[in-house]
This record gives sequence, C-alpha cells and structure tokens, in this order.
Amino acid sequence: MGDPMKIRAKLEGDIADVRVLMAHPMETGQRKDAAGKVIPAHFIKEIRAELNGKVVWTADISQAVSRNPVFAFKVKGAKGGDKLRITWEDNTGDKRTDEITLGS
Amino acid sequence: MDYTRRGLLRGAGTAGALVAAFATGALRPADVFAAWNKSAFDAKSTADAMKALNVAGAADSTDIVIRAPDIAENGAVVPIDITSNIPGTESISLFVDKNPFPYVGTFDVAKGAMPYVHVRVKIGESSNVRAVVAAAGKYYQAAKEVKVTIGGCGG
Amino acid sequence: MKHALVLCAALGLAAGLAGQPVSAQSEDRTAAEFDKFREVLEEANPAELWEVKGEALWKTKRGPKNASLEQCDLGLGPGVVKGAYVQLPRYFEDTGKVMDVEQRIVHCMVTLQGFKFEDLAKAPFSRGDYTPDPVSLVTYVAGQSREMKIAAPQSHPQERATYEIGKQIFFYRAGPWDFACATCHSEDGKRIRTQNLPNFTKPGESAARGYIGWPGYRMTGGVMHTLQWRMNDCFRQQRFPEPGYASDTIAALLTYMAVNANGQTYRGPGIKR
Amino acid sequence: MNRAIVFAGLAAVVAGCAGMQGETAYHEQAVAMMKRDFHTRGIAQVDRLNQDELQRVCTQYGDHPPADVEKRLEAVEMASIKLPADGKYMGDWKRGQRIAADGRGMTWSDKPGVSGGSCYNCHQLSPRETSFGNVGPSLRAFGKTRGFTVENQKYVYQRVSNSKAFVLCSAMPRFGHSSTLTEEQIKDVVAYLMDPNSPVNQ
Repeated sequence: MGDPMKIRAKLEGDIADVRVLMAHPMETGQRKDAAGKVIPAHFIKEIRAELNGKVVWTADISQAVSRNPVFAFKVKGAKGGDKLRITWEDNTGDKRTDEITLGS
Repeated sequence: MDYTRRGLLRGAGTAGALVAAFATGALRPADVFAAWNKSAFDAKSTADAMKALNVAGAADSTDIVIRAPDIAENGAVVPIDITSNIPGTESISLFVDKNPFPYVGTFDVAKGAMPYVHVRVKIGESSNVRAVVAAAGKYYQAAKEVKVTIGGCGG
Repeated sequence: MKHALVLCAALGLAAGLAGQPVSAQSEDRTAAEFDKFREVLEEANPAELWEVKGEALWKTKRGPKNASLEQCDLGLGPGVVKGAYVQLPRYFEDTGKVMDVEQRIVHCMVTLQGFKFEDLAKAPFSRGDYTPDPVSLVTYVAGQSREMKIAAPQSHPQERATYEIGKQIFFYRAGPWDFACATCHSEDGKRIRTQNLPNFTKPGESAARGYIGWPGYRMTGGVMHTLQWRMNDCFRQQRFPEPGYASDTIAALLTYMAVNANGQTYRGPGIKR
Repeated sequence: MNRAIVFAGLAAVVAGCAGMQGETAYHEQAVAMMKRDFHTRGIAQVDRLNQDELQRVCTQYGDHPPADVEKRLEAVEMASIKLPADGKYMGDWKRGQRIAADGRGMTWSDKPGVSGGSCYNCHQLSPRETSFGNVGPSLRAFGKTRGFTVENQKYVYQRVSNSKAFVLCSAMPRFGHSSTLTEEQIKDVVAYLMDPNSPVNQ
C-alpha cells in the first residue's frame, strides 16, 4: 500500500477538471544502483477513476511515465457532492485507492 | 480496500476468457478493462507497438493537438497534453518514438471523460512524441518533436 | 530508459542540439520555453505529496515522548503553522538564537517528541525512495504560507546581527578554489553551464528568485529537497568542508537570503530541474 | 563595489573601538561560527576554512583591494607559477576537451587526484557545446583571434595555472597552485584553446 495520492478537482459546469499526483518510484528496471546492481522494475501499470462507483476513465501505462506520476483529465456529468475515487495498481500487485468529494 | 482487482473488473469466472480475447486487442471501446498489453509495452519500436495494438496505419490527423515543449528542460519529466477534436474519441495512446520501449500507455475516455489527457513522461533523447486516437472504430495519429538537452549539474 | 537521464554531464560534451552555434536569441527562446512549461509543471507539483505526508507527521503522536508537533512554536505561537514559514528565520526566546524553519522543526522534534538530534542529523537529505521526516515537515509548513509575502523579521537585535553574520559568511572566500557564495551569486544574468545563478546581493525580486522556490521537488531523481540540502550542496561545490546539518551557519546564511527576499510573494514548494 | 569602502571605513573605526558591532566584529563572529559548524568530510578537510593572504584580502575588500596591495600580491602569485621544465606549453587538445568538460575535483564527494577543469561551467569554448556558463568571458576562437603564438601559449598556461597572478580577486580558481590540475592537464587545456585544429578555433 503506497503513500496517499493527492487528488484535486475543479468543477466547471458539469465537467470535473481532475489532477492527481501519485507517490511512486516508476522504476524502469534499466537503472543500476551505486553498487552496479540493476534496480528491479517497479511501476504503476493500471489506473482507473470512478465517479460515484462508475468507471469513467482508465489508463494502462508503462515505466516511461515519470517518477511520482501526475495526470490530468476531465470527467463529464459531474456535480458537487459526487465521489471521485482513483485506484492504481503496480507491477508488484501493490495498489492504492483514494477518494475525494467534488466541490468540497 | 481489500478486493481482488481481476475479480472486481471482469467477474472471476470470465476473467481468463476475456484476457485471451483482448490479449491482442486493439484500442477498443471501454466495455471492459483490457489486459495490460504486454507485447505492445515490450515492443522496441513505435511501429511494432502499434502493430501489437492493432492500430498500424492510423491516419494522420490535424484534429489531434499535442502540447509539449519544443525543448524539454529535463528529460526525466516532460509534460505532455493531448486533446482530440475527433468526434467519438474513445481512447488516446502515447508513444515516444526514440525511447527503448516507445509505447507509454493508453488513456480510455469512452465511459465518461473528455478526449483530453495530461501526462509527464521520460524522454531519453530528442524524439517525436506520437498520439494515436481511436474514434468510432477508426484510428488517427499526430506527432510533435521534443528536443532533450542534457545540461550540467544543475540544482 | 537511459541512465544518462539522471547523470550530470560530467564527462565528454553534452549531447543534444549538437552542431548548432547558440545565439543569444535562441538562448532566450529556450529560456522562455523552459519557463512556459515550468508553469505547466507547477500546476501540479509532486511536492504536494510531501505536504500531505508532512501534515500527517505534524499531527501524529510520535517519538519517545509520544507527542505530536501541534505544540511546536514556529514563531507565531504554539501550533500556528499558517504564515509561519514566510516569517522565518526569526529569533526564539527559548533557545536565545535565530533559527530557520528546519532547525526549528528539528528542535521541536527533539524537545517535544524526544527524538535525538544525532539521529535526525545522520541522514538528513532525501535519496531515492527515502525522505527524512523533517523534509516532509518543512514542505508541509512551507505549503501553509502559499501566496504570502516573505517577511523575515529584523526587529530583534539578534535578527539584525544574524543577518550581518550571514552576509559575512556569504562573502567569505576560502578553500582550494577560492570561492565564496558571492563568487557566483553577486551578479545578475550569470549561469553555471545552463543553470541560472540568482543574485542574492540585490534585495527584492532578484534575491527572492533563489530563495522562494524552496523547498523544491527535483525532477532529476524525483526527490524533495529543502534549503538545508541546497546550502549543503552549495558548500560542496564551493569546495568547502561540510557544514553541520541545521547549524547556526546555515541559519545565518538563510537569514541573509530571506531578508533580502522580503516583500516578495512566496508561491509554495517549488519544482526544480 | 561600495562594500569595500564601507568595510575599510568601519575597520578603521572598529580598530579603536573594540566590542562595537561593526563589520569586523560580525566578520569575527562569522568565522568563529563556521569553525564551530563545519567538519571534515572526504578530502575536504576542515582547515580549508583557513584563508591564505589572498583570500583574506579579497574577502576584506569585497574583491576590490587597494591598487598597491593588489599589485604586490599579484606579483607573489606570478612568482609561484611553475612553468613546464621542458619549455613546452601545448599538450593534446582532445584530452583538453575532456578536461574542459569535466566538472569533478576537490569536493568532498570527489576522490583525491581526480579533477577536471570545469571550464564549461563558466566559459563558452567550442561552438559545438551548447551547455556553457557565463561567469567568465567567452573563449570561442581564442587562439584564432589572439594569434597562435608561443607567447599566447605561455599566457594561457599561466592564466590556467594561476589566474590570480593577473587579476588578484578573479573568480577563477588557481588550478595549478591548488594542485587541481597537473602540469600535463594544464598543457592539454592550453592545446584546447591554442591548437589550430581544436574545435575551439573552428
């Protein structure tokens, strides 16, 4: 279970402008440590965003996404009080879910 | 939260069949989650990755707008905005042609998101970044060059 | 991904844009492009992740004394975090000296929570996946002064004396390369390689340029650093011996820098190349 | 720099008025504070805080000492330069290029005896290198502009070896005096600036 995400959303009409920050090393598996040993790959593979429990946005990503990933996307049909929940899962099976209430 | 993701997403009973069905699948409408497309992510060229995703031959389109720096300050964190003005856009995929593994990922917007994404990626050397959009069963693409300098020991 | 990404170009000529003579004009264009996308990056700065972490650390009962930091006095009274960062360094009665933010937080961790200074000073800088607690705490505290004006006080005689001592340290030339801070940081428009060098001797916008971006998320390595790290690494590059972590020397230098930045707006934890 | 004037003035006042919080008193407190707070790490020994006469004078006068002091100490620095015994100033420009780009040396994270010249940190040299600093002047086409003469080779050798022999409070390190660069390395840097085939002169 990773560190908490930071989710921000701004409502513009019925569109939620979402920014999410995730704490993750996004290790490529190509780098070596100081001792010359390859640092194993460790990266988020899948992300999904749910609005009131319904999946509205998903991403399948690779280790080419920067360390401590940042994404922005826009969800349609949102209103104040809606629950926005984001979940990621990495290549080791670790996952993390965080939720915010829109317009709060 | 404590649930098994595969079970939640696909229903435990049909997961295997669906994985098989989508293992070579294209950037399809988001009825179900696709399996993370290993062969596309492992591809060493954009062309091979696009083949693995069944989107080879995507048509050039000026309706895909890529906003990325002409010169990136740091190749470790290159901000990229992609907006598709193609009606019926279902997903946006991103490639960095010169990266050892060019396929960065696919953002599925069909189930309730706008055809837009902001993402930050690693770019090893000056390269085209390429967006491929799936819309109404067709595929479109656009590219933009990003130069990467390796500066001094800044801080 | 290429390992070269995270390496300094220590050897050989830097790659990229090879063969093209650089004109002043193209340098300006590059700088403008960096600035434009720096703004994009700042719209969602991973530093916020450490603000979240630091807030939890601040409010959680921890350490041998099982206490939170909610009674820590950062200068505006016990527990007042809002606006404290932009009014540091400042003089503290209880210690009888001027302290900077990290020195003060560490002081609170020692006195309120019972941590040992030696333990906190053992590995005080971020590396890889490791972030020392004071770094997260400083990031949280700094984030609570967003959009406020820098107002490092100079009302107490000790605060004025500390500014003068910091200035002396800033101009002190020594070491095998004869460097002072001032050698690289006392003129406008200077660069080491492509890295801009803020002029800390000119009060106002110029001095603030090098001060207000901290603590900062460093894109290279993807770690969070505070001014303690920045000062430490400056002295390393100055070819000096190593300054003590959270030492009075650093508090004095930061006083000189903060006071020269007074009146400028603090925009919160920054993002660095 | 008016700082020098202020300093000189205050120094005179403070001399006859011990305990006054003038610049000298602050200076002494600053030095005492640093001596308390710094420690040896790796090759960076704590005695690096001790200033030699040049460093002391440049600090005291804000890098603008009185002309007589400046002349006297520049002569001392000039006399300390050891010219190559074989009378040759030029080495290999290709090695010189690597030395010019190499920013290592003398920090607590460096190994002893491993140093470059950090030239690109402060100077433009080859037009092909776009990552260069501007703390020092551009040295593009240096030999071509100044002339490929032995006198100029000697000048570059001396300047790299001990810049302070020319401008006492120059920002440039004394690469020979501080044993940062060896005689051979300095010759290679001279060649990088003075060899007609060096990219610097293209």
